[in-house]
This record gives sequence, structure tokens and C-alpha cells, in this order.
Amino acid sequence: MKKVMCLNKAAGMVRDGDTISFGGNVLHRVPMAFVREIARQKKQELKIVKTAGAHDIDLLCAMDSVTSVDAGFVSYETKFGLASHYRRAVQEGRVKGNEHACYTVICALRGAQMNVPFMPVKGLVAGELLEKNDYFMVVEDPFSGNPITLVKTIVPDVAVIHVQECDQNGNARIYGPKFEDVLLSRAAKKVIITTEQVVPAGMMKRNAEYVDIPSFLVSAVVHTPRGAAPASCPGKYDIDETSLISFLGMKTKEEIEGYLSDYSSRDHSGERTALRI
Amino acid sequence: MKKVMCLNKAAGMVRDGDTISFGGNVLHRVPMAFVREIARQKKQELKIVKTAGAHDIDLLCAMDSVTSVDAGFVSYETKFGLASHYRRAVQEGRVKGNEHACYTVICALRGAQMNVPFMPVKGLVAGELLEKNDYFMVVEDPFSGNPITLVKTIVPDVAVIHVQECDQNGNARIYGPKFEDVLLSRAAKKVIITTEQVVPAGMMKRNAEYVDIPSFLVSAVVHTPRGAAPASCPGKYDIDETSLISFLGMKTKEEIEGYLSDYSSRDHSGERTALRI
Amino acid sequence: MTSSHRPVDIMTCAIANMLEDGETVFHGVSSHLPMVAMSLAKNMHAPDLVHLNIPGGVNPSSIAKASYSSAGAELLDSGEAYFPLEEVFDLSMRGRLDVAFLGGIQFDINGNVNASVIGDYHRPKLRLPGGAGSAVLIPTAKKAIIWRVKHDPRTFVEKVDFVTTRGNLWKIVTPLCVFEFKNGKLHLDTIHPTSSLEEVRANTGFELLYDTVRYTPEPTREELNMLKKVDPHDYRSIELK
Amino acid sequence: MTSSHRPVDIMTCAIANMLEDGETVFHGVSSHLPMVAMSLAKNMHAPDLVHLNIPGGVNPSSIAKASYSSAGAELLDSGEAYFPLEEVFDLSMRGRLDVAFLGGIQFDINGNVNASVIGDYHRPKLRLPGGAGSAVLIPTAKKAIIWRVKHDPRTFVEKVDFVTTRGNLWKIVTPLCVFEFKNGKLHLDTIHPTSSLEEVRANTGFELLYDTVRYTPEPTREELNMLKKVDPHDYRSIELK
Repeated sequence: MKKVMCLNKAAGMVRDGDTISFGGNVLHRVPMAFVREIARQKKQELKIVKTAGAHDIDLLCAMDSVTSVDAGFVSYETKFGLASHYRRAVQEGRVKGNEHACYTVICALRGAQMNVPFMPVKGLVAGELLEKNDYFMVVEDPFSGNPITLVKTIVPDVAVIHVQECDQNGNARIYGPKFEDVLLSRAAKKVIITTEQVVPAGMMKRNAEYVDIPSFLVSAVVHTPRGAAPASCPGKYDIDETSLISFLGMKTKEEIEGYLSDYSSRDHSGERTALRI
Repeated sequence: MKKVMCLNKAAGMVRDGDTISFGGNVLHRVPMAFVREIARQKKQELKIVKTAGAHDIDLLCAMDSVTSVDAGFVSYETKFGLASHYRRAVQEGRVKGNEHACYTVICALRGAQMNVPFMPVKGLVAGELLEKNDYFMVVEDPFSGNPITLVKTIVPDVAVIHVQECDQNGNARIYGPKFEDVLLSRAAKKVIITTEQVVPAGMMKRNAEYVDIPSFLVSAVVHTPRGAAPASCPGKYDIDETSLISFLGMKTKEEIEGYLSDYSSRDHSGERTALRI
Repeated sequence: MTSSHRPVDIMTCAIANMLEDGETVFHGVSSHLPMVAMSLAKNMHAPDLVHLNIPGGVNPSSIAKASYSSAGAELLDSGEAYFPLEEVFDLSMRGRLDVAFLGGIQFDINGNVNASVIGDYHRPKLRLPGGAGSAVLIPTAKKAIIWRVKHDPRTFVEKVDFVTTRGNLWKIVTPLCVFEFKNGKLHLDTIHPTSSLEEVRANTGFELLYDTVRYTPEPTREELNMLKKVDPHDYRSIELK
Repeated sequence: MTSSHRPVDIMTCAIANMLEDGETVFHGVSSHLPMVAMSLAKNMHAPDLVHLNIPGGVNPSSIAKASYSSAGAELLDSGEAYFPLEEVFDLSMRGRLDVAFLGGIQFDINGNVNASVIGDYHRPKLRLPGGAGSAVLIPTAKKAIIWRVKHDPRTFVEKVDFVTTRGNLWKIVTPLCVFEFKNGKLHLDTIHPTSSLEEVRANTGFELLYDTVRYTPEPTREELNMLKKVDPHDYRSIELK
């Protein structure tokens, strides 16, 4: 079974209507090349799940690829301001903003990892998030009789995770902060890895204990050098401020389509080298 | 706050009646020096929690230190036979054998890690373990109306974990299989580390990402070279078959007291070197 | 039929042949025989079989050092990735563990498994080691295989003393035969060439259900050669010694 | 009172002085000011403070590289251990997180916090970034500190538009003052020496509760020197720029 494939084919594994989750956090190690390819393929009605997102969610909202976002936080960090396309989409009723508490996204994914329908959560005890959202429920703990909040499990159809190193079988290693990516790889039905480098399996095996995502959980491996840009990729590159700021200034879908097509050849640049391995 | 202390003092942190959990698995990386010290201090009414135990549980049952064992499996591996002291204690009604399914111990500890009163479990759907034990309950999932099994959370008062390396602050690193030890360190109220080596904090920091148990979770550090013997300690030593077989041949409490006192000076041998650091 | 092979080798090869290429397969503690069978399968017809175990070594290159334990660090040292027990359980809960190997002390025709106690649960006559993962893995693994090196009327009983778990068994492999669980009953699947229908019947405490009497294949020369390679110290027979 | 200090420095020092030695303290994303305050405290009176963050670097030796992000890899690179966000949440759930720093857009006298929406939740006039960890950390951290660089009547309102979470606040630090939450109400704790009771009142949409008017201490020379060292690029004022 060949797992190494081109970006085009891997993005084709995402179906309209899928629940999808992206690795990384805010502006770090986000699988942006894949996100852009999804946008270029004009996927529709995606349900995005993430603790804290920024450019990934914002871009897909701008391209009308999204019907709902389950997240605890959606914004660029301070310096780059708010996720305006996401905001507008929610405000105009095109996207349903399902607010979580970051941790409740984590718990909902733990529910998926364990294949149980809900996860109990200690801390969510007050406020309107509880009241307005049908994915939270307060029940009685049958052991003690005390109230306990449950969050409904979320099973991503696809998780897309960008890593620094992956071998051709799908054994993937993350350097630096892993954020929720290891959990994600267990929670999702399908895992797609985009990677800075495709390394020989023998080399990966030398540090087998530090493989974060074992091959048998992985459906596809895509070689995408600079695949997190304009977000950062620890040990490889920092954010591309110029690109990010140019995007943040864009108002129309046409401008953003231009931005996406500008990235296209870079996003596909890794395919040739990967196939040689 | 000085965390490095002698075995005697650290074992003194265990109180009669405590729920206690030991790291390692069956015959591997078990904190046996600590277990022996507990036995020598004649602790009473301990409630032991472990997925799969052997010599640790067997020895403490032999010394009448135990009131209950929550475990999925209690036995030496094939070659060394059954845990006869544990068996006899359960059969004579001195110890309550609360059988779990290994995974339900893990789930009960995850409940402790998350501080929720129970954890839903997918797989436990049939059989008498469900019926005979009050720590399992089948309820209706309020989201779907389908039945779901819950396991009641277990919060260990103390977890004792034997590692290869720990610094004087309590940052601990496990080489080789970690079994459930990382989870344990999060689930327990107090964590006691016994360690083959006390290494300088600066050295530990060089591989900070691989610290398995950060210092702020740790209450005590005890230097116990060969502290897992007669169980194995990966990278350090294999099982001590002679010692193990001699123990397995013992029938009376007096014989076992002799065995414990034979180990005494070895169990305390690390104290001098540790205090120099 | 007669056969010059050891029953343990027939068992090991039979188990190996139950495993398909690409499957995720788990064995636990005190499980040398299935561990060797997995290694055999992987080296014969199932190179992409995924070997999972308690210490978490995915696809250990060698099991030759795992002498007294099938849960030791050797399995991790030579593996391709770290995927420990907790995660294997989660995987099975998600329906993604293809095969789990489990033990047990008593079995009855209705697929009930006892690994817990003989006598009253709270004050047993005999406290057994416990079902380990059985109670959650048998219901969730796609194929649950039980192996047991004893085949006598106290093991295969009319009715188990205690139901640790039940249902969703796939096969039970003994030194005499292979049972298959289908339509809610244990059926005789194949008899080892070293045994006979009479011997199986005499040692089984419940009615033998079968359509035709079939025999377990004899180990091939290739299999035996490979067994020598992957298990030079004959760990597979550790339970029979 | 008059003061030549920048409000941001007064805020930073005030926050640093709220932190005690040995406490476990967490800051999230977009949280440069508390990150600098933690670093200041750790280098002044609280050497054993445990600095926790999203990327998981326990006690990063330096925050000087964390320019645009308070959730980047730099915090892990120079840390003592890896303890990522998931675990920090679990820690707080267990009651073992001493201090959490959180944001918010609107606050009212009853300790309600809004970080979610202005207008209807399902079809908001303004969708805000969201409460991130607030809704689970404010109820569980021993001390929840909110900092907010805007202090105006649209921020401190009679009644928040939406209750993202409520209760168990400890302090709110603004460019004008510090509020303390006690007996279910926000009380004026101290006024910064750069501000005045009148200014605070004019910019607060609810009644000011206080016993005596007290002032926030001026940063000391030692604190200012240390601030230059731990935050040479003035990240603490990134939100005010």
C-alpha cells in the first residue's frame, strides 16, 4: 500500500461535509499547504474542529468551504489581529460558531480516541456556553448523585497534521510542541500527514521511541516542504510575516483566490522529490 | 523544598489505609525497594491499584498489608507461576480482589487525571464483572439514548514509580516501556519517585522534552540503585531469577520477613550517594 | 491420522495462518506462543502485519530475547514506534484492532470465558490471575483468538464457574484442536493430526458440534524452518514445560 | 497622584507581585503581558514559580524570543520539561493550577465574563475570538487573573452581552486599576498612580465598590531593571501598540 502521494490526491480524500481537524496551534505548524489545496479544490460544508485556530479556519471561511467551527479560540495572535473572514462568516450566518473551551475540544477528541459517546468534564460548570450549546449537558453522576458536565464526542473524519519528518510508511515525528496532534491522530478516522521531509524508514527506526504517530494510523503522506507557511514550523522556519500580512489585507474572494494560486506551485513542489524515495 | 530523602522517610509518607499504586508492569521496573520498605514498616490496609501486578502485590499480601487489590491481572509470568500469597489472601477473605479489565484500571486513573467521577468505557459490555462489582455501572448515554458502561474513578493517594534517572527536583525520565506510569503520575495525589540515578538538573534539562514526570508533580525522590530488583529495569539489569525463585518457595511470614531484612541494607544503599548531590 | 509434529508447533502454525497481512495484532503478558505465531506469520505470508504488545514496541524486529516475559523492554528496543498498552486498548475500542490474543481457564459451548474465579466471586475457592484485557478486548477486537495449552474436561466445561466475558470469540486453539465460535456456539473447526475426534470428545465437557471432521494442516517444512529462526529457544512451548 | 511610569509597567509589576513562590502559573496565547510578569516574578521573589504555557515548556529560561506569539516553540526549547496544554487543563481540573491568566472583552460587577459574542449567540452582531480556556480554568484555577488593556465603559459594563463564564475570578488588572472579586462582586482594589478615582469611575460602566482608595505600588527600580532584562523588546506592551 503506497501512502506517499501527491497533494492533489491526498486532498481528494477529504469529502464535502467532512468533519476535519488540522494540527498545530494558531500560527504554529499548521498544515497550510493542505488547507490551501482544500480551498483550491473548492471543498464544501466542512465542519472544522480545533482547540485554537487562526489562518486555517480564516482562509477556509473566506472561501465558503465551511459550515461550522468547533473551537475554543479563533484569532491570530495579538500582533496580527482578529480572524476577520471567520468573524464575518459567523456574523452573516454562513458559518455556525460552536464555541468550546479548548479543553472541551480536547475532551471531545478524547471521547473519539476511546470511542465513547461523551466525556465528563470537571471545569465547565457555569455560563451560557453550557446553556446555548446542545453538545454540553449536565447530568447526575450515578455514583455520587452530584452534577457533572458531559461534552459530546467529536470524531473527525479526517485529521491533517504537518510534521517535520515522516517515513514513507507514515511513521511521523513532531519536533517541538506537539499541541493536540497526537490526540488528533488517534481521534480521527483518517490521518493525513504533510511533512517537511520524507525520511528513510531505517532512519526513523533509529529513534523509534520518539515516533509520535505510528504508520498504521496513517492513510496518506504528502511531501510539502514549507507546508506550514506562512505559519511557523519549529526547527525549520519562522512565520512568513509578509505573506500573512498580505492575506490579512485581502477583502474579496478574488484576491484570496489569487493568493491561493500564487502558493500553488510551491505547495506541490515536494511531490517530485518524494516520489524518488 | 528538599525532595531527595531517604527511603525510610519517603515510605513514611504512605499512611495506613491509603490507596496506592506502583509503577511498572508484572516483572518490569517495579519499585520493589519501596514496596519492601512499606512491608518492613508494617503498613496496614493498603488498597492497591494496578493494571497488572506480580511480586509487588504478592509480597504485600503475604505481609498482610493489603485490604483490596484493584487489578486486571495478578500473576507472575508463565515461567514463575501464580501469585500464591495474593491468591490465598483473596481465597481466605483477607483481601478483596476487585477484578478489572486492565483497561478499566486505566480508565479509572484517567478519571483521576481529569478529576471527574467516572469514565465511560466502550468495551465492557457483557459478563459478570459488570454485575458483581459496584464500580461498574451501565447507564443511558443522554445524547443518543444508547447504553454505555461507566467505571468509577480511582484516585491513588500515592503513586510510587521507579525510574532510571531523576534530578534532585523530581524531574524524572523513564527509559524503555513506560507502561501506565505517566498516567499514574497525573492521577495520584502524591508521587514518589525511586530512581537508579540522581542526575544533575542541568543534565536532565538537556533532554527536557523527554522528561516524563515534571518536578512539580513529585513529592519525594529516593535514590535506590537496583531498586526494581528482583524485577528488571530496562537498560540497567534483568530480573534476579535466584532471588525471585527463593521468594516463590517461601511459605511462612517468617521466611518472608527474613527475605525483607536481607534486602534492607541494599535498599538503603543509595541514600549516602544521593545526599552528596 | 498420525503426525510426527509437536502439538505446540501445529498450534503455532495454525495460529500464524489465522493472521492476515496488514492486520493489527496484539498479544499480552504470558503470551509466548501467540508472540511466536505472530512473528512466524510476519516472516511468512504477512510482512505488513502490525505486531502490538504491552511494552509498546510496534513490530519488534526480533523476539529472540524475550525469554521469560512477553511484556519486556526487548520488544520496544527493536520496534518501529512506541504504542503502549493504553493506546492498544483505545485502538481496539475504536474497532481498529484486528486480532487480539487472550487467555482464560474455562470455556463453555456458549462462548463464555472464565479467567477470574472458581467458586463465589467475592470469596472464591480459587482466585485466578484475572482476565487482563479479555473483558474489553474480546467484545471489541475484530477477531479474538484464545489459545490454551490445556485441553481437558475441567477447561472445556458444560458451564463456566464465572463469566469474565462472553461472545465475539473467533477461535480457540488447544493442543488437540481448533474451535470456532459461530451462531453463538463453539464448533469443532479442525482436529490436530496428532489427535483424534475421540480424544477431543473425551477431553471436552460439552457436546462437539461439527459438520464434517477436518484436520488442522501439518506445519510445512518452510514454516518449521522459519520457526527455528524466529524462535530458536523454543519459547513457544514455555507454557507446556 | 502623579507617576512617570507607563501604565503597562505598573500593570506588569502589579501582576508579578500577585504571584507567589512555588505556584503553578499558566498563560495562554496572545498573552505577552502576563508572560513577562511571570518571568519578572520568577526572577525577583518567586524563583520556584512553575511557568506553564500552551507549547508545554515548563519554566522556559528565556522569553526574549517569543516576539509575535506566546504559544511558540521558543518556550519549549529552553524549558525544563514538556507539559503541554492538555495536561495543564487536567492539572487545573485537579485543583493543582494555582494561577491562570485569562482574557475577555466584557466584564460586569457580578463577575460575569464575556469573550464570546456581542448580540445573539447563534447570530452575533460581533463574533469574538472565544474564551479559549476561560470557561474551564476560571472555575478551577485557585486564582484566576484577568488582564485587559482596555478600560472603558464598553469593557466594564452594567451587564455583559453573553456569559462565557462567571465566578471564581480573583483579580482584573487594567491600565487604570486593579479590581478584586469578593463576596460575589467586583471591588476596586487599587488605582494605578497614573490614574485617579474619577478616571476609573468615568470609564467603568458599573458602580465602584471600595472601602478606602488605595493605590497600586509604583514599580521599583529593581523591578524596572529586571524588566529590561527579561523583556528587552518590550513585548509586554504589544497589545497596547
